[in-house]
Amino acid sequence: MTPQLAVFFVLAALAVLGALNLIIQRHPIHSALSLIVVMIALAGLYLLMGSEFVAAVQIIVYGGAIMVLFVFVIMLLNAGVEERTNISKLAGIAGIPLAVALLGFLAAAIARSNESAQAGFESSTLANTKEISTMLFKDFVYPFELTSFLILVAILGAIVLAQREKS
Amino acid sequence: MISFLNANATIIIYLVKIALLLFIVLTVNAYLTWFERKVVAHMQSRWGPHRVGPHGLLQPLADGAKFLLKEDPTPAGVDKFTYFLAPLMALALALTSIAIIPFGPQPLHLFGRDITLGIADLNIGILALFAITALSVYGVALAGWSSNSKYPLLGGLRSSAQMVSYELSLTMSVVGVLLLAGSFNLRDIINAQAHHPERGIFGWNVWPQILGFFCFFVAAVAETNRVPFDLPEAESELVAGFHTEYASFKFAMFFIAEYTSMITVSCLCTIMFFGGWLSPFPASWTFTHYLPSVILIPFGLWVIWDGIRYETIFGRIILPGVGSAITAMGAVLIAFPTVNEFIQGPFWLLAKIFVFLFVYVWMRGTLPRFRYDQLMSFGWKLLLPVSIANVVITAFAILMWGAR
Amino acid sequence: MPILDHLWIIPLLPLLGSALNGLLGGKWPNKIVNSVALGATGLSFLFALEAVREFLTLSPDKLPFAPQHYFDWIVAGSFRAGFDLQIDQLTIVMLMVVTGVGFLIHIYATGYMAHESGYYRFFSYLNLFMFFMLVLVMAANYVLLFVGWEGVGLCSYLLIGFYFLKKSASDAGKKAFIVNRIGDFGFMLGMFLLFRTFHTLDFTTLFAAASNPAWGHEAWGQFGTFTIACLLLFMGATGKSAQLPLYVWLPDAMEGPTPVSALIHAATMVTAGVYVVARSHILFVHSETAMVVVAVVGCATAFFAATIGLVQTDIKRVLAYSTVSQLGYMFLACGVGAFSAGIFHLMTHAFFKALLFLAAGSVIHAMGGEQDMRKMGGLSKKIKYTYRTMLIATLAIAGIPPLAGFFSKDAILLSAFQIEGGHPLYAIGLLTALLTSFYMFRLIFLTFHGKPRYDEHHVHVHESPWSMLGPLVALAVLSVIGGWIAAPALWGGTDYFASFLAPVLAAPQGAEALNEAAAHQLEIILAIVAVASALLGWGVAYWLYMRQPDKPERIAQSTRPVYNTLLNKYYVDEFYSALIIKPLMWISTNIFWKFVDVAAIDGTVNGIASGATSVGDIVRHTQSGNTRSYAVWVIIGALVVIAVIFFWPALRPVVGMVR
Amino acid sequence: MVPTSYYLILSAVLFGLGVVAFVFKRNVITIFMSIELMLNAVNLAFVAFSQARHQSDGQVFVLFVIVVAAAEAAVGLGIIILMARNRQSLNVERVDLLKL
Repeated sequence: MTPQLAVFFVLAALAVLGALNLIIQRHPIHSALSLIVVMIALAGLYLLMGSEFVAAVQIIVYGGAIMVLFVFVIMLLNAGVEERTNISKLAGIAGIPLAVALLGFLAAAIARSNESAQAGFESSTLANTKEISTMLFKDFVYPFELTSFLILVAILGAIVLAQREKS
Repeated sequence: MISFLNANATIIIYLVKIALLLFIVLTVNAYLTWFERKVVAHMQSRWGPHRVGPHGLLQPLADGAKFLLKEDPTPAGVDKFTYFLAPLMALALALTSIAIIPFGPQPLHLFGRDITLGIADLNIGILALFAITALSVYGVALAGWSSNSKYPLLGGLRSSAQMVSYELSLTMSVVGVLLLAGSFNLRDIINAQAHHPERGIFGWNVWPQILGFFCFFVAAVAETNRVPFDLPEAESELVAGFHTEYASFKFAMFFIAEYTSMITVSCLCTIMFFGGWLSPFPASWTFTHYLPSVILIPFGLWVIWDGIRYETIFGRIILPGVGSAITAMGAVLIAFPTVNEFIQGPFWLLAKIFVFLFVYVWMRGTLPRFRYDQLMSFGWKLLLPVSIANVVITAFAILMWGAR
Repeated sequence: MPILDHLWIIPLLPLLGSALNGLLGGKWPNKIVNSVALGATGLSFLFALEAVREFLTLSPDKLPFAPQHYFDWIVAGSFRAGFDLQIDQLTIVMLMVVTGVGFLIHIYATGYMAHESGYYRFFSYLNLFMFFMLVLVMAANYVLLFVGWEGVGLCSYLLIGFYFLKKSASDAGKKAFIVNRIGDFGFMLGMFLLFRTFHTLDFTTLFAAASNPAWGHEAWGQFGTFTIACLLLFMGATGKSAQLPLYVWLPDAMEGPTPVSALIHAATMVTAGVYVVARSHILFVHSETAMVVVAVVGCATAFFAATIGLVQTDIKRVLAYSTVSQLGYMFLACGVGAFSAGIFHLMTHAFFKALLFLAAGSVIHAMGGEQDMRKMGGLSKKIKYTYRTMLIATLAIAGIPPLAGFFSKDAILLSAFQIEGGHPLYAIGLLTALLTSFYMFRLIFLTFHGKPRYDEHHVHVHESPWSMLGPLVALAVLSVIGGWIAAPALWGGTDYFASFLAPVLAAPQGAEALNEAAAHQLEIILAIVAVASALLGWGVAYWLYMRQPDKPERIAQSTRPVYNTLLNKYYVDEFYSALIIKPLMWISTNIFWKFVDVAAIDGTVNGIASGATSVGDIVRHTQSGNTRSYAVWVIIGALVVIAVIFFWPALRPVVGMVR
Repeated sequence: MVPTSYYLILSAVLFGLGVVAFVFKRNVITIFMSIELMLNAVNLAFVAFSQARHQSDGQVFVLFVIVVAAAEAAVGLGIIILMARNRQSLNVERVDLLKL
């Protein structure tokens, strides 16, 4: 039980509990909070793995921007507790079992994966950020440009969608 | 006992450092309020607090006692969990962010161990700091939402919107500095400004990054919800904004959080743009090393003199004591050159931080508040473009003639 | 610039004229259309003359003149078909006939068509025809020749159906087109066979290879490759040149305007078959069977058509049948190996038959559109020029010396007589000559002599304008003197025409059979006999239709069945329709339309469509519009994918089987 | 020393929970959050692999995923606002016009 393993288990438990809480809670805000917990836990895991840049970005963008946006929208729409309608028979009956089956499939597929996955790894923090940045701006520059364009379009779309039509 | 200490010294040292830092920060917070009130008062040609203790020096203690002892009602229909979570989050995050600031160049040599000034020395320091500030939105937003009242809700909405929008330019404005330093680590950033020791003040980032500094400072002020960006708590329109429904100690938490983040921002400004602990004078001017004592001793003497002719007996007793203590400190610095050398860094750092805190207060005293739409359009239409332009220009300059 | 290096100009000019008239002519007044059409044709005629002059003054070492290669049209593997034009003596004759006669007929048409609507259309077609005809005669390989071949077919279709509002006209056009397709099918098969044998379709190389003696009996024998090829080519020729059994389209083609009948169905296009046979004579002469077939078919057609011509009452149909029979003469000539005689007859026939048609057109024009000879009569006073020119033409075709027809027909009969076993052919040819002169003079008498059988009040007979008479006169002159270049042969001189064509065509084989003197006196005798038969026919016609005009009725009464048979053209059309058309119609209606198309194809398509609809009706209910249900569907999909990945090792063989 | 498979299994579990939430929840915003949860799970797998193989491109992809998630959140929340505005409900089962 090395300290890393202990930290991992703590964070993993945090993440799973957060995810469960997201499902259990009936008010969007609480779901959002639990999701934030999950994200912070994941950030911790990234740190544990030694990819600190991704961890930071995870918190800054996900925690600081996206989730804030969610909370903001929830506050804006003043969303109440969600009502438990059961209109969709299919989802009511088949939904959960199917999801569980999916989960089982994934877990099994990983569990029986080859040994290389079973082995642990040394977290390589050295020059990680620099490496990522060079790769991002050399090998992946076109995808990068594309994503920035995507962002632009998304901003425009959001503005167009959310503005009240002038009458 | 000793063996136990040796066994897990690092942990103990960390604990001690944390405790010490917490104590210092909280005290500074307290006296920052006093300082603010005094300064603003003098700006408005008032006396400010002067009843409690000489020059009202004990006022912060009184306030603290009041916060602790007041009744703490929980409004009806609030969302309990969130209602309690919000102030905690705010305070915790604010205090955490301090932990990343390094306070001095060389470690303190004590008990045969090197004790670095500053708690966490991450090599993504600035990023971590931003991560924490990013999270600090929740404190405000959740507080506004959970107190189940319309003014707080509006305040929360405003503040979350404002913080998210200014966070962008905050981050962007720093990128220039990061490009110059080539690292996220705060120490590296400071050292990067010491490339040319002879330039002294002219080696600091503030000159090449004047735009960045402007953007950073404005955005930082907005992040901390201070005047002129204190819309979330605009008394005239929103009673007290997001913490309207909070009383006594929960309110105190928000309060402390705000002042702590003020300190953090000042530290950041100092480190990013004003060379952190670097002396403004060329390194060769060794005589400037006596500047701390040159400042301290006269100040102490002035305090003694002022104390002797103070109205109240209490003052006549306290002030001379404090004054002589300060004078003694100056004398010690002259007496022990090693200590003097060691004190240089922290001295300059603290001095600059003090200046920034003063600027904060100054703005509070002078500037009017923005209107909300002005705030938004300013943030999105001026600040963000300028900071991005700054990034582009810096990158271009570095590419052209490796401006390091 | 020497035209010989730019032969393409000659066909190109009519094409330009056609394009101009066809695309823009609709807006133009007739004058401009005239000038364009005539200009194009006349210019190409002049260029052709120039080309001929240059060719004749060509230094002997340049002969034979090499085909001009302009660009590759089709290149596929070893197959190459270029746009190559050639010019040699045979081509020259055709060129002169086509451009010259064509030009005259163009002039005539400007007068004849003056009051018709679609004027520009008519001339556009006419010029297009000229273009294709010139390509046909100047082509240096079978493929390009076939292009011209099909093109003239198209133009004849368009022009026969020129009055496309008249049902009979459009039907005639379709008939001509379809019947020609049959022949062209044979022609194409012939080309394929030739290519398969010689791996080329260029005339020079092909003929060079063909005349190589190495080819054994299996190639030239009764069912040898070349025999088959020749017969197939000849099949095409029968189609185009209206020989038995494919002649049926030509009489109906008279529905077209008269200038068309003159140009296409008398002078030029219908002779294309003869031209092809003469062009590929090297193949034919090597194959006995093919020659015999050609001779017999030609001879039979000549007689057959002549008999029909005896009783026809429509002036143009008489001429049509006479055209058929004259073409038969030409094939007879080719069949007996006297290609030069055939071409000679082709030329003279072009002159006088075109003249006949144009004169008939003038008559019709004068009668205001009346074509039935029984409603004419006594026109000779009213329209003198037409009468005289037509008389000249009649004398020419009847073979009265010294007019053109005499020499050519005489040459044919002579060579038919001279080949061994040729006497029956000769006999039939002679009889045909008699019949020819009979029905031609019958036509003359019925039309121009006797008392008028039309009521004078309605029909105002009037002479045609000079734009029509001019060509008549010119052609009349030609059909008088056209034959004289071959005249010296009669009194022992050389046949200039034959010797002119000699480089291209082998001299008649029969000539060597007997010695000179015998040949000469035999020729004299035969000529006398021929003239006698022609005069006899004339006499009979005179006796029947001038002396006692009621006689023909009675003869017809007495020999009713024969008469009817002739009048109904031996019921050939009915025979064809019963044998071929009706079954074809039945099959296409009941099997291809009702069963294959409606039942099978439409049924399948509609069935698929309705099936899709019904399936959609069932599946539609899965689309509830409820997002959660959709989410579940998505999950199911993901499950399937992951399951496939998960069980891949187990699935692999199954997939392998499927693949 | 944490085996890679642990991280992978954790990410699988998170993903599964995200799917469950996706099917189970009725509130549009929460459903949207569950999508984000799934994205996070995938990111975890990415980072784990990239660290295990000592190749950074996995983390680059994580950055891309985050960016796309941000864009998606912007647009999606705009849509949600519209929906709440027009139908006065955030319950997806009350919004069933997504059919013929």
